[in-house]
Amino acid sequence: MRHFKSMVVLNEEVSPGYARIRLTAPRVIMRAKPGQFVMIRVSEGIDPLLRRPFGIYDLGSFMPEYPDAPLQDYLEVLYKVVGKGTRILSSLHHGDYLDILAPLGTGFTQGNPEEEKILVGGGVGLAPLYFLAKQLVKKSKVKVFIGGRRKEDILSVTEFERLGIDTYVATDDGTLGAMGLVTEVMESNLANGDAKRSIFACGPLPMLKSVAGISERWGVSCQVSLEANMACGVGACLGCVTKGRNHSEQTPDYRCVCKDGPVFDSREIMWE
Amino acid sequence: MRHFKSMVVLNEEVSPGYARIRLTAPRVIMRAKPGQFVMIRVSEGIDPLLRRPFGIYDLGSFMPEYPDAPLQDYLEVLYKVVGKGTRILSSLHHGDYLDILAPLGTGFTQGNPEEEKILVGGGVGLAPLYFLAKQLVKKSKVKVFIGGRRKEDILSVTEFERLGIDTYVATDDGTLGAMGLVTEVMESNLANGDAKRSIFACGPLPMLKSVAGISERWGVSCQVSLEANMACGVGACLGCVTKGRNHSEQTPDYRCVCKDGPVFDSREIMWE
Amino acid sequence: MKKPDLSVEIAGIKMRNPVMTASGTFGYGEEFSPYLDLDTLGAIVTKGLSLAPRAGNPTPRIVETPGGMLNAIGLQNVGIDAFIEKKIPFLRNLNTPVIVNFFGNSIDEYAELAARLDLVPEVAAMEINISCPNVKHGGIAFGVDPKAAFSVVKAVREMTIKPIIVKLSPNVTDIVEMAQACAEADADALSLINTLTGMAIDLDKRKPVLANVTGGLSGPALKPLALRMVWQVSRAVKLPIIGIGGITNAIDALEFMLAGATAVQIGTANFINPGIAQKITEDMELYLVKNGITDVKELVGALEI
Amino acid sequence: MKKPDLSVEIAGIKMRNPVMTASGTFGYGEEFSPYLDLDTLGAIVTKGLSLAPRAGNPTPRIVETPGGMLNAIGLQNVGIDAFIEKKIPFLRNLNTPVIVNFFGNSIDEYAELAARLDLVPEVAAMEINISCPNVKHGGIAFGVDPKAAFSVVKAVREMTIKPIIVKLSPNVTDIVEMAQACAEADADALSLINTLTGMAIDLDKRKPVLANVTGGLSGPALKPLALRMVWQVSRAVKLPIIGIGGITNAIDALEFMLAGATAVQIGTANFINPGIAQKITEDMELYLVKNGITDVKELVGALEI
Ligand SMILES: Cc1cc2nc3c(=O)[nH]c(=O)nc-3n(C[C@H](O)[C@H](O)[C@H](O)COP(=O)(O)OP(=O)(O)OC[C@H]3O[C@@H](n4cnc5c(N)ncnc54)[C@H](O)[C@@H]3O)c2cc1C
Ligand SMILES: Cc1cc2nc3c(=O)[nH]c(=O)nc-3n(C[C@H](O)[C@H](O)[C@H](O)COP(=O)(O)OP(=O)(O)OC[C@H]3O[C@@H](n4cnc5c(N)ncnc54)[C@H](O)[C@@H]3O)c2cc1C
Ligand SMILES: Cc1cc2nc3c(=O)[nH]c(=O)nc-3n(C[C@H](O)[C@H](O)[C@H](O)COP(=O)(O)O)c2cc1C
Ligand SMILES: Cc1cc2nc3c(=O)[nH]c(=O)nc-3n(C[C@H](O)[C@H](O)[C@H](O)COP(=O)(O)O)c2cc1C
Ligand code: FES
Ligand code: FES
Repeated sequence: MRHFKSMVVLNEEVSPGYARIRLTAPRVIMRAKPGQFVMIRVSEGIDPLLRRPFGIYDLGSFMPEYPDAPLQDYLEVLYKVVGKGTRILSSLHHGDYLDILAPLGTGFTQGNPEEEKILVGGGVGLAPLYFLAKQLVKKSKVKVFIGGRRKEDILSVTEFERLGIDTYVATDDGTLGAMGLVTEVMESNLANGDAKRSIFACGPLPMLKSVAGISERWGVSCQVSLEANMACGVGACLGCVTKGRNHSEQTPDYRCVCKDGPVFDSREIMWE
Repeated sequence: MRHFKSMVVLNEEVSPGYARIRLTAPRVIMRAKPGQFVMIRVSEGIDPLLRRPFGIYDLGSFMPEYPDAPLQDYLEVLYKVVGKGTRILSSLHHGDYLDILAPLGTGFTQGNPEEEKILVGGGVGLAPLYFLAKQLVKKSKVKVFIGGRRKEDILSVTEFERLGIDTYVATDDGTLGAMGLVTEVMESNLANGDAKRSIFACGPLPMLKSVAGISERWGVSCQVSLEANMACGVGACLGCVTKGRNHSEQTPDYRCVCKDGPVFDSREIMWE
Repeated sequence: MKKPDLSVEIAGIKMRNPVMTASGTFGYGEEFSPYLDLDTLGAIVTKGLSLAPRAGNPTPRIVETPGGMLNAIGLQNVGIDAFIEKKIPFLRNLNTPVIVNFFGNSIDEYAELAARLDLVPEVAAMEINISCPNVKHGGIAFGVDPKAAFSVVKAVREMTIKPIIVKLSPNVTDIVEMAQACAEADADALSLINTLTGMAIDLDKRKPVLANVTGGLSGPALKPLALRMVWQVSRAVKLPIIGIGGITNAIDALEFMLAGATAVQIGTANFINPGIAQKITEDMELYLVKNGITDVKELVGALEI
Repeated sequence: MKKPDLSVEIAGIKMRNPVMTASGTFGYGEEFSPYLDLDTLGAIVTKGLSLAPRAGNPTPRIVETPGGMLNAIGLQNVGIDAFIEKKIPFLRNLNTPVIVNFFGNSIDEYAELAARLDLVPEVAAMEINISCPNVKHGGIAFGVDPKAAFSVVKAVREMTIKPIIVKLSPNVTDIVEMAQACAEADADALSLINTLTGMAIDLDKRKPVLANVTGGLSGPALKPLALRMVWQVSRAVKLPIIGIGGITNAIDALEFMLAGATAVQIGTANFINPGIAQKITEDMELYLVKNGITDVKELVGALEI
């Protein structure tokens, strides 16, 4: 958990309405785990007031353009422009500065390398899965299932393929890959195999819920990365909580998405 | 009074902490009078919330860089960076857009061309006087007295000299021109002549008050351009009022700086 | 698709759409005519009027605050005689209902103003300001005490058959109680909220920024408070409500309608964009078209809890 | 120049500077230790505590608003047993006074909490939350009724010799009356303000954004209201005051001190910059140096009207 000023190195559209931003980061960022996230303050003033959370999409280092410079580490965020904060983000250029907290939260547990790793992402939920995939492929067989509404919402296919990962795509309108829900594609794929597997999912809540159900049915362990409205990102405001499996009014079991998550074992969550 | 989107054409520092911004404007801006002002919205969001008022420093036209383009008119503002709004203004570049109301308020009355015109400005108060001087020199003898705290606060001397105007400078610390108050320099100059004259002043309130006193003593007509906290700029909020000469609780005589001014005959104002 | 119906009616005042301009932020209409077509608005509410002309407060009178502004204009106005003589002629030519906002220093003054305005045909309705927090005698006592509010409204009611809108102050523990008192006194509608009393300080000078020390907070900062109060009142009181507070766009306006407002007033936003009131009417229409809503009245109070 | 004296004392609590962190926005301190040195702060106020653990409200619990945010956490907390067992050990090692904010559903609960906290040596003082607007039984009735406030404070007073700070709600017509009631009940200090009740709506969904419908407004938007209330109370009541509401920098903090606060609490700003509380202490010192002020206490109530 570090608080630092970061310089924008590049910021480019990757698909209509989606962009990837590369941000300088202190050396220690290299210890960040897939699934951890960052909180970005997009304005120095009060509009917008709060930081915005984003998963880590990638980490790396580059050689600055001046002589004898040490390698500079960076992190990347893949984001979708949905409102004021992401609109401001999308207007930034090389050389602009941002204020960042990172890395926050828990990451994915990578588990036994023998297992086949099934990654399922919807839209911008792909972001942390790409970072995860880069690490997993070193030791495991990995498959990724990418879903979205239209073909514009399908991100990073090339990047996953470049990692040598089997990539399955589904869109609601059939403009890319199979027509239908990515969870259906994934489930039929699960049916055609019997390796020991585990699932890693990130995306909209209904998708995660469906993935949790599938993993339950097939008895496959499953981690999900949740989203929530966040104020602090550090476990202090209790704004981002989600109900744990055993939650009740009498014996409250709320977990902070920011601190106890954003990644949870799907069986730990109360799916409503 | 027009409400328009404007493009920044240039924005350059003219002295430490002072800059000049050139903004495209509709044709009708050419009818603006010296002393009129503009209200600029520096942010699309709510930070800062209100527009910021600035005098018109110059008007002109330029030839766009594409073929067969019609001349594009512009207005210029000379501004001092004092807070949030002017800081944002100073960060803008060629091609950025601003939302503008202009021209607002009354301008200077130029009066009889036979009179010698005495311009007195403090700091950024020079801005409307330069626009005024450009018009006055066509028909009248013009002198300008420029005051400021240090030499960095003395603006536009070259511009005035280029118009062929006698330019007198005074700084509080003597780093440029005479050491002392510009009003003193002006008064001793008044003493050395007996032409029919009229005074045009813009700057901080104490300076204007002093100029008003001098003009009273010498029986010279005097117009002052006032500042006030403004919200609307169009005479609706009554936030910017100043007391007229005959003001009393029983017979209120408040004038709107934005609509009845910002230029007033110095005898019309109650100087407190 | 057919154009959606934007018209609303409040206490017999027929408006072409729900977008009104708020008292004190739109002058007497005229000031804004270079920037929009006044005949596209739902209604215009004029600057708070008193019997005699009022000087208002010393300056500075306004200061910007985070997401808002404080004003301590002190209800400066031309007085009813000058209003009728100098402002009505312009307003007469409009095709938009004119609502006159006024205040008195006593119940008698309120009653007298109402009696005089009752005779002015150009006045479509009266909006009683019982809430301005700026001036010691500007009605603050009436605005925070249900009994006093009841008495004022009752007195005005006896003087006029025109619709009476009572404008409520947010500076109270229980806005519903205030609303109920006005309803009992036979008000025709309620408008809320007026400004919230606040203060700004100049650290270096060690002085309040406003000459009046305190002022009324308006603008977007206030919106959550205003929405809450509109929602509370709309559930408790049957009168039509006009929602006010920090509205800067059509989305804000429609949110107030969901919360229970039949119409809205635009205040501080007029300063930021003098053409905003008309733009809000246009964007509101676009929203309805896009969402297949044929009548804006469907949205009034349609919040699902 | 000698370093200026930043220390202040409130009801016997000696603080190295006037900058405290506000309840509910700073967890139990620990969460922020990666971002600042907790031993540079004036004091830490912990998350509102109740006798039994509390689940709090359903989600969404927070939403951003113009210049502020609404929260409806619903006073989720671990309860006093877990607090003493799990949180005190960390706090014990700090060199900074720990003030425990708490609330009850009844006067008896308040009294019982006070009695138990009285026995915890690590607790430097108690801050009684009589003002949280989120939960029906979270104290709202106490926070807006002077008689009820008097009773609660009195009951707590009988249970403890530790300093009692009463935290006031801004959702009232007359904050001075509330402050006076607390003073009469022998409170040692007052902190103000808590959040202002507001609401946000999701137009497309036609639903309130917060599951709880309403929430408490905090952040810069609130600052003018908070400053006004601090100023009003400081002129009317002799107790030391802790100013809270929208403070994001040292200038804001010093403005509250001019208005009459002996110390301040930083709330929402901790979310925007987790190191802000320490930075405010540093910038405050710089301001004093730059302006030749040797003791920050000179500024308390030094507003010139
Ligand atoms: C742990 C976590 C990781 C995330 N990772 C990514 C990522 O890698 N890439 C990405 O594009 N987005 C990610 N998000 C979502 C991202 O935070 C929101 O899209 C962003 O905050 C919207 O900000 P805005 O100002 O543009 O939109 P706003 O104007 O604030 O809101 C626009 C819309 O976005 C929704 N929204 C606002 N804030 C949040 C929030 N904190 N979480 C979820 N939705 C919100 C609003 O409900 C609204 O519908 C993540 C969220 C969380 C909690
Ligand atoms: C008719 C008129 C013409 C003006 N012409 C010019 C000009 O040509 N060039 C120029 O640099 N400035 C001019 N000003 C002043 C200019 O409007 C302010 O400097 C500017 O609004 C400050 O904005 P800010 O956000 O940077 O500062 P803020 O953060 O708002 O405030 C910083 C300081 O500026 C003062 N200030 C804020 N608003 C105003 C205001 N509306 N009027 C005066 N002072 C204010 C504040 O009191 C504070 O001390 C003019 C003002 C008026 C009323
Ligand atoms: C400068 C100014 C002057 C105002 N004058 C009046 C007034 O005379 N009478 C009145 O009832 N309300 C007055 N108000 C309050 C507004 O009509 C409105 O209720 C308030 O500003 C909240 O709305 P907003 O946030 O959209 O501005 C005034 C507000 C401002 C900002
Ligand atoms: C998320 C959140 C939780 C809060 N929880 C509490 C609480 O438990 N007890 C309390 O007295 N105040 C609580 N408050 C109120 C703050 O302590 C503070 O009074 C208020 O936020 C105003 O200050 P600010 O504008 O600096 O945030 C909470 C505020 C927020 C934003
Ligand atoms: S965002 Fe504050 S606790 Fe999670
Ligand atoms: S700024 Fe509104 S009346 Fe002049």
